[in-house]
Amino acid sequence: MTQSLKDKLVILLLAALGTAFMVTFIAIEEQTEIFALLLVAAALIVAAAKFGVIKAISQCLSRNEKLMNGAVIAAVLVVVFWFREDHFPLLMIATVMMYVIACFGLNMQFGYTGVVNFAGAAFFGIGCYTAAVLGDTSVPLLMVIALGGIAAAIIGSILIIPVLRTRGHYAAVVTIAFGLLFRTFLEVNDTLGGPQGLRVPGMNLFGWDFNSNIEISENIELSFYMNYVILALIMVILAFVLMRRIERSWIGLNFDAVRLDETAAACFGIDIKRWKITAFTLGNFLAGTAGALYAMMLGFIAPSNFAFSDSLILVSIVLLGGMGSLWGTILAAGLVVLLPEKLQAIQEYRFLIYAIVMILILLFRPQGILPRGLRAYIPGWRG
Amino acid sequence: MDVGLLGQFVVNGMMLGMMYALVAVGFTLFFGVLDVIKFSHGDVLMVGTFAGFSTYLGLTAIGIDNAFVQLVGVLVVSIASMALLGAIIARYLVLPLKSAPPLNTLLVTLMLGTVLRESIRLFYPDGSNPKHFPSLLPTDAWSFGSFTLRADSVILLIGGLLVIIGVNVLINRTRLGLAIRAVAQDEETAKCMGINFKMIVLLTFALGSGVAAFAGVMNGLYYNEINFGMGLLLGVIGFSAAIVGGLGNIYGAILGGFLFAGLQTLGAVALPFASAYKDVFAFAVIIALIAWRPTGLIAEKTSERV
Amino acid sequence: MEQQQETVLAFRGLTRRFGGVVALNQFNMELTNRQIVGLIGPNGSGKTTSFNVLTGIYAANGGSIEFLGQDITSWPAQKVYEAGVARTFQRSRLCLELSIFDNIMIGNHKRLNHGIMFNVFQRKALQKQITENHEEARKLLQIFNPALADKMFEPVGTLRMIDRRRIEICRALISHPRLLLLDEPSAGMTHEETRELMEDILEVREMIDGLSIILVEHEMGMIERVTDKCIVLNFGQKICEGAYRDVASDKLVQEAYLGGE
Amino acid sequence: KDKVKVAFIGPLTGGVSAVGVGGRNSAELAVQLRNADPSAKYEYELVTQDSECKPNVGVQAATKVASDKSIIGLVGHYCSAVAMGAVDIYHKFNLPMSVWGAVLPDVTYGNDYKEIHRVNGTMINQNDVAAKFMTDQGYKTWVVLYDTTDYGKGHNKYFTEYLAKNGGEILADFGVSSDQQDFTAELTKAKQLNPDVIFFGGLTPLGVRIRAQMEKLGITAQFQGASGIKSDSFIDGVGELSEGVVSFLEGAPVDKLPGGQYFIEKYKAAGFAESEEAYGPFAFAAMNLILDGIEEVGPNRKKLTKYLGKIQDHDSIVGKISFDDHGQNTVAAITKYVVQDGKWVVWEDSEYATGARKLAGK
Amino acid sequence: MATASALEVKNIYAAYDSADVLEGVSLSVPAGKITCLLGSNGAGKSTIIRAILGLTPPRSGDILVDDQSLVGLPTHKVIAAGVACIPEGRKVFPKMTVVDNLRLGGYQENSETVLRDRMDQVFDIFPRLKERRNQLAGTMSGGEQAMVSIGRGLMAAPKVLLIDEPSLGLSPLFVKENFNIIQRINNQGITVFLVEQNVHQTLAIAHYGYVLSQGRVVAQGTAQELSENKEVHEAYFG
Ligand SMILES: Nc1ncnc2c1ncn2[C@@H]1O[C@H](COP(=O)(O)OP(=O)(O)OP(=O)(O)O)[C@@H](O)[C@H]1O
Ligand SMILES: Nc1ncnc2c1ncn2[C@@H]1O[C@H](COP(=O)(O)OP(=O)(O)OP(=O)(O)O)[C@@H](O)[C@H]1O
Ligand SMILES: [Mg+2]
Ligand SMILES: [Mg+2]
Repeated sequence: MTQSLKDKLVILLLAALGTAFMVTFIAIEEQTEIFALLLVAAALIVAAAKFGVIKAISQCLSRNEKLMNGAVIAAVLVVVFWFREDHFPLLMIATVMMYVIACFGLNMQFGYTGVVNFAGAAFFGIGCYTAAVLGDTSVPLLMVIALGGIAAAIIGSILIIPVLRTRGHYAAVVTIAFGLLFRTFLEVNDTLGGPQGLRVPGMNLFGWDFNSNIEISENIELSFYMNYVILALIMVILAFVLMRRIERSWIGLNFDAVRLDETAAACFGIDIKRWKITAFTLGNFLAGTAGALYAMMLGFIAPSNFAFSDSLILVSIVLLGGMGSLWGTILAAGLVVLLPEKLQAIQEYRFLIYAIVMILILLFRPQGILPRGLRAYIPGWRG
Repeated sequence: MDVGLLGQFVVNGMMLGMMYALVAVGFTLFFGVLDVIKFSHGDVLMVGTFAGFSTYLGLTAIGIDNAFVQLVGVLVVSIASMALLGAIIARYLVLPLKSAPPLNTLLVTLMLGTVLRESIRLFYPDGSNPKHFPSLLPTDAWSFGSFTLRADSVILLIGGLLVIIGVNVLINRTRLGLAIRAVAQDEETAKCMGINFKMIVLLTFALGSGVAAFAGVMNGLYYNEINFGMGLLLGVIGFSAAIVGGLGNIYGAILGGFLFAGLQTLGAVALPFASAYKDVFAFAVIIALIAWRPTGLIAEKTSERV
Repeated sequence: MEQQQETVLAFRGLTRRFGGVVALNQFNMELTNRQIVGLIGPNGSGKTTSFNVLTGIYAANGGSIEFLGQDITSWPAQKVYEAGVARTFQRSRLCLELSIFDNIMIGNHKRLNHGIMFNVFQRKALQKQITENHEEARKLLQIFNPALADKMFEPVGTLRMIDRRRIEICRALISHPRLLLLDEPSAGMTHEETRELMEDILEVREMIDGLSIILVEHEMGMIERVTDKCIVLNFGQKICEGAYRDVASDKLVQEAYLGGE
Repeated sequence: KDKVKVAFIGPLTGGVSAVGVGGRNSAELAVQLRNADPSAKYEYELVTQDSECKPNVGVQAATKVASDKSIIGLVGHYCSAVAMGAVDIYHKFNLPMSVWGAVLPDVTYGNDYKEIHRVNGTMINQNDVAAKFMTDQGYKTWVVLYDTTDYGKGHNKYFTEYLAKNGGEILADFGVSSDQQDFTAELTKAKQLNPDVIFFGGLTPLGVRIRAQMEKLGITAQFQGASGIKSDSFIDGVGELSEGVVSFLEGAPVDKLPGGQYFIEKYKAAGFAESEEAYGPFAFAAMNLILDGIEEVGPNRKKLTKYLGKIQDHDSIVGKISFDDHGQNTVAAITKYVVQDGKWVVWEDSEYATGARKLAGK
Repeated sequence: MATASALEVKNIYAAYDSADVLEGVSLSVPAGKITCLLGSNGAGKSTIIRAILGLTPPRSGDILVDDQSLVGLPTHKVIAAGVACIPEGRKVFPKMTVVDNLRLGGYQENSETVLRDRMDQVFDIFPRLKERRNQLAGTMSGGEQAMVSIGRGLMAAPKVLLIDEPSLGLSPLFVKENFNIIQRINNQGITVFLVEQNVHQTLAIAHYGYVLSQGRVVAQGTAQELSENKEVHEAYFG
């Protein structure tokens, strides 16, 4: 068997395995089963790492990036289709995707460029509120998603001066303060619904109402969340491509240089301000677009969704996945969004368990689940 | 506004500022020794307060009801147990992560904060409800017109001040302080100087956490109410205060703490439109201040060379 | 061959203070096309500071800097680089997490297209630019250490100190600067390695049009062999200037720097 | 017996989790008792979900419950903002439900959804009674503190409205954030205005802090709270200072009703670790209402909705329940409480009513 | 050798996570003498020092100071045994003043007066440090930092002083002075273990020397022998 054929088989097998895992994980409700599944998965991964399988697999994957991307998309589609009539799993899948987009934004900011942002939820929230405010106007709703991003980027520019001037912990405080300020402002000020929040009209594309179920035939009626899942998937793919292309370009290199050594970067002509602004704005834009679609899907938003703790959830996704690692972010988003949900049956104990699980992961995998590798400008190319 | 009222605001603001400053000092210490932000600090404070509270209940239960003895017992148990907790945190959560990206420590300690908070909420008897913390200090009060000065406030202020001065002397004037600062800058070289690295880190975390416990008990004595969520906001504000003041020196933490308290008081008192905006106001000023002095009001001395 | 005697760089009364310390005191110097100047002097005499002021990391407190006929005294670092000044650092400042290729490309900034449209949408053109630059970087590395040329996509953090220095020099050279500032490139190298490095640098000078070099070194063998002229600093002041042979025999220099026999 | 699923949603984690857990226990008790009843037609299974008091999480929980066709009825929501976000979903999926704690009027009156019901009263009724009662006691001037959540802001709005009707005067109002610790600045300003009463619209934790800090500043005004502070933990939290604090809660006093006594006994017997809190009885009553409906019309959402729509004068441990055409319980009697010797006592039974003790400033 | 060894390294193996660096190195550093270790870049010289200090504990083998085994001891215990080190690359504490840096050198000494005496001695050797006693060490020039680093090593008044490439980045005058200082230190009775690239000057002051290549000792002998050793000469002398 040739190497490439072998690779292809491996990838297909992995995709099938992954799909099966996702379907089971989402479908089962019994706590013991969930724990058993997670344990089995963890054991498999540890064993694979022990025997060098992981390394072989990752090499195989990096050789066949296109195929892998395709396989992942196909796997997601299979999972989505599997749950075509179940509203809740689809809602969760769509939620994961929107978190992924927002966290891509954060990755651009501190994974790539080192601009810390602890107000991710605020920028996500700006997108949500844009959708709420513009949803009833005649602005086309697809445009509203973009406008949500733009609003986040513009409001974020208030912070540009302090963000540019500060580093590290100092920058963290700027964004923490902004996040708190944003939420308090929404709560106190009644023009945007105050603490009671606002209704948000659903997505409607050229007369296609996203909020009604899709009737295929008499007996087959797909959940209306399918609409959102598909749109979110498209957005995730677009965001992924954008992130990848930026990373694998001179811009990504500039970002890294700014993050790692500002002085040296400046001595080689890299405009620190320009790239920090670019990353900060683009990151906020991504968070804003994700927020806008999220608000449309959820139909209702209130200030308490955009608290400091929500920003921290976004940050923890990025760290857990591995700073700057796109696949890591996707995995971590799935874990962080789904795990507390899957732990519902332990009710009031689930935050405790969740926090303990997070601590354990971080202790044993300090670089994140899937640390970012070296930049490969052109996949498979080694000069 | 009459003078008495002004005085009242000043004293209130000072109490609040002292509390913030004590928390901020803790952040400065941890940052000083390992360049890490320990975000569970506020929650350690909260646990310390609950430890003190339990001690009070225990002492009352065995029939000791002399307020002074109780106060000493509360302080000793609370500070000692939190010092131990701080050392444990350092040993098992912070040290293992010292070579990982700094944000990881932040995240781990944040999660630890959740664990502490949830543990109190779930496992402390009736932990999700606020508790009545006893007044163990003399409650004499002197009124001057609209100005009421209470003995307990004065004692707490002085106590807080003494603790801060003590920490400052410890850091800047003692051998231990020298070691703490050295460890902060370069672990390996500090070891080569004969410093017991682990011990210093554990001691620093114990110290910082002990200070937090003190602040927690002080909080309880002053407000007579404690609850499992009290540490969260105090932690965030203490952190902000430490940063605005300028990390790496204790004066910055004190300045930041009092500044923040001043802003909040000012916001509540003087904002003509609505006092509900006082936090918006305080945080906006914080952002502006950081934009103006990007390394804190008392700037860290730069030492980076090219 | 007719040598152009164009002035590349001129310091006029350059002064820089740090608190009470006068790191540069009325420093005057000139550098002409294709010249290699050795900047020497005791520790703390202001050599590195002069690089930092020149490259815009520190502002000058007085005096002016002229580069290729322009007054660049208060230019920011980026602009100085664009104008054609590249440097290495006394303490290596590579991005250890990045690959050798990435590090070298950071130095190539001004010759790359940083437009968002170009980088995100014109992938074909970008890939062409990448492969071309890769080839060039490879050639450059080949001169310094052929083994490195095969490790272009390995993180710099895994390399030996000496190779890191070489990469730093490549990073400075890749953009074809007009002026190269080398801050103690041979520190920590054996004699043999120092000699190799020197030869490599001379070889590169032949490749790049009109490249002038300022070399800060404490290794007098190297200074003697490669420099056209030497400038000696002491307490931020120039105490002597001329060919190495002359400078070395200067009494002041002997006393302050070389420590006579 | 066939198995039938019913659901409960409430805040089980976060700042108001005490009330949420109390509500959940009460709902669970209702299900347990029903299952123990041999004459019940079905065996019930309770599904519980945590809303964290956050709208987005609540909407997720609502979707999970509503889209699960095996769940026939729901008792849900203590936090109004969450309820506001979730009602659309119940309507969309035709899930009949009853609110057990949220007091914002808009939850029932802001829509025409026939699925939505509420056994407890709204903050309108409460403030109506409160304003009238307090002015009747002879108080003239107020300073209002409220937290800037929907709960606090709502109380501020309606209390102000009804106080104006009854001729009371508000000297100043202060919005405070729901996690604020220190109120000395606000209270110092209040002290200067020297009001007869300090009204607090918000929940127990803040209520405790404000009451305690009033003492520190030597404020002797009467303290009056909204339903949010009517809990034993308020008394535990402020200790002796709780004496004479008044509060108002929808529903007849539980222990006065025959069923209420029964509830309290059973709750104790069931051995829950947490107290039922102020709204536990409502959760219990709402769950019983749903279970009654299922017993009557069978496990069918549409039929249950219809059944609930017709509820009039239905006996429950919180008094008779009658829904108006918005599904709002109209018999929401408001009970006035005052703390006497470390206990919430119904005003009419208290020594304050007889004049043996006096409220502050009287 | 006639003299007793102050420091004995016996057949140590050491490795970083990726690669083996030391493969059976044995050295003996006679008391009261200067012993030097030569070798090209990356030969593993600094690793030996790290192994002695317990920073990179050896995988096997033994290290003895005054017949006390150091293997497995934490670094601060090694220092307590009378070893001090002037690390490669100076490693001054950048955010501390010169005085604080020096104090840290004498960290294990409790007596203030002793410390003050030692500091005066250091200031005698490096007047520049006295001038700049309150400057932050991080802002000093490379050479000035070297002075701080050496001074700091002296503050410990050790039995054995490990010095890793002290002349790196120093001016020729200062390099000479540096070697004089090392000799002076040695004359005070301190055993010196010196790692250097500067072969000529090193052998001029050392009593005994080792040459390390790729983690193995390839030559050893008195300074005299080494400078006459033809192979060593070819490989390492410029
Ligand atoms: N950022 C700074 N802050 C304070 N003083 C400084 C700073 N940078 C340099 N100095 C001082 O300026 C003087 C010149 O330093 P510089 O680094 O230029 O010396 P140098 O000639 O490069 O020495 P070396 O050969 O040791 O590297 C020194 O006394 C140094 O202490
Ligand atoms: N922390 C480390 N991790 C991995 N490898 C290392 C590490 N430090 C050193 N090495 C490798 O170990 C080998 C020996 O290094 P060492 O620093 O001991 O050499 P040296 O003889 O002191 O060289 P130099 O003259 O450059 O100081 C080198 O190949 C180096 O790349
Ligand atoms: Mg220099
Ligand atoms: Mg070395």
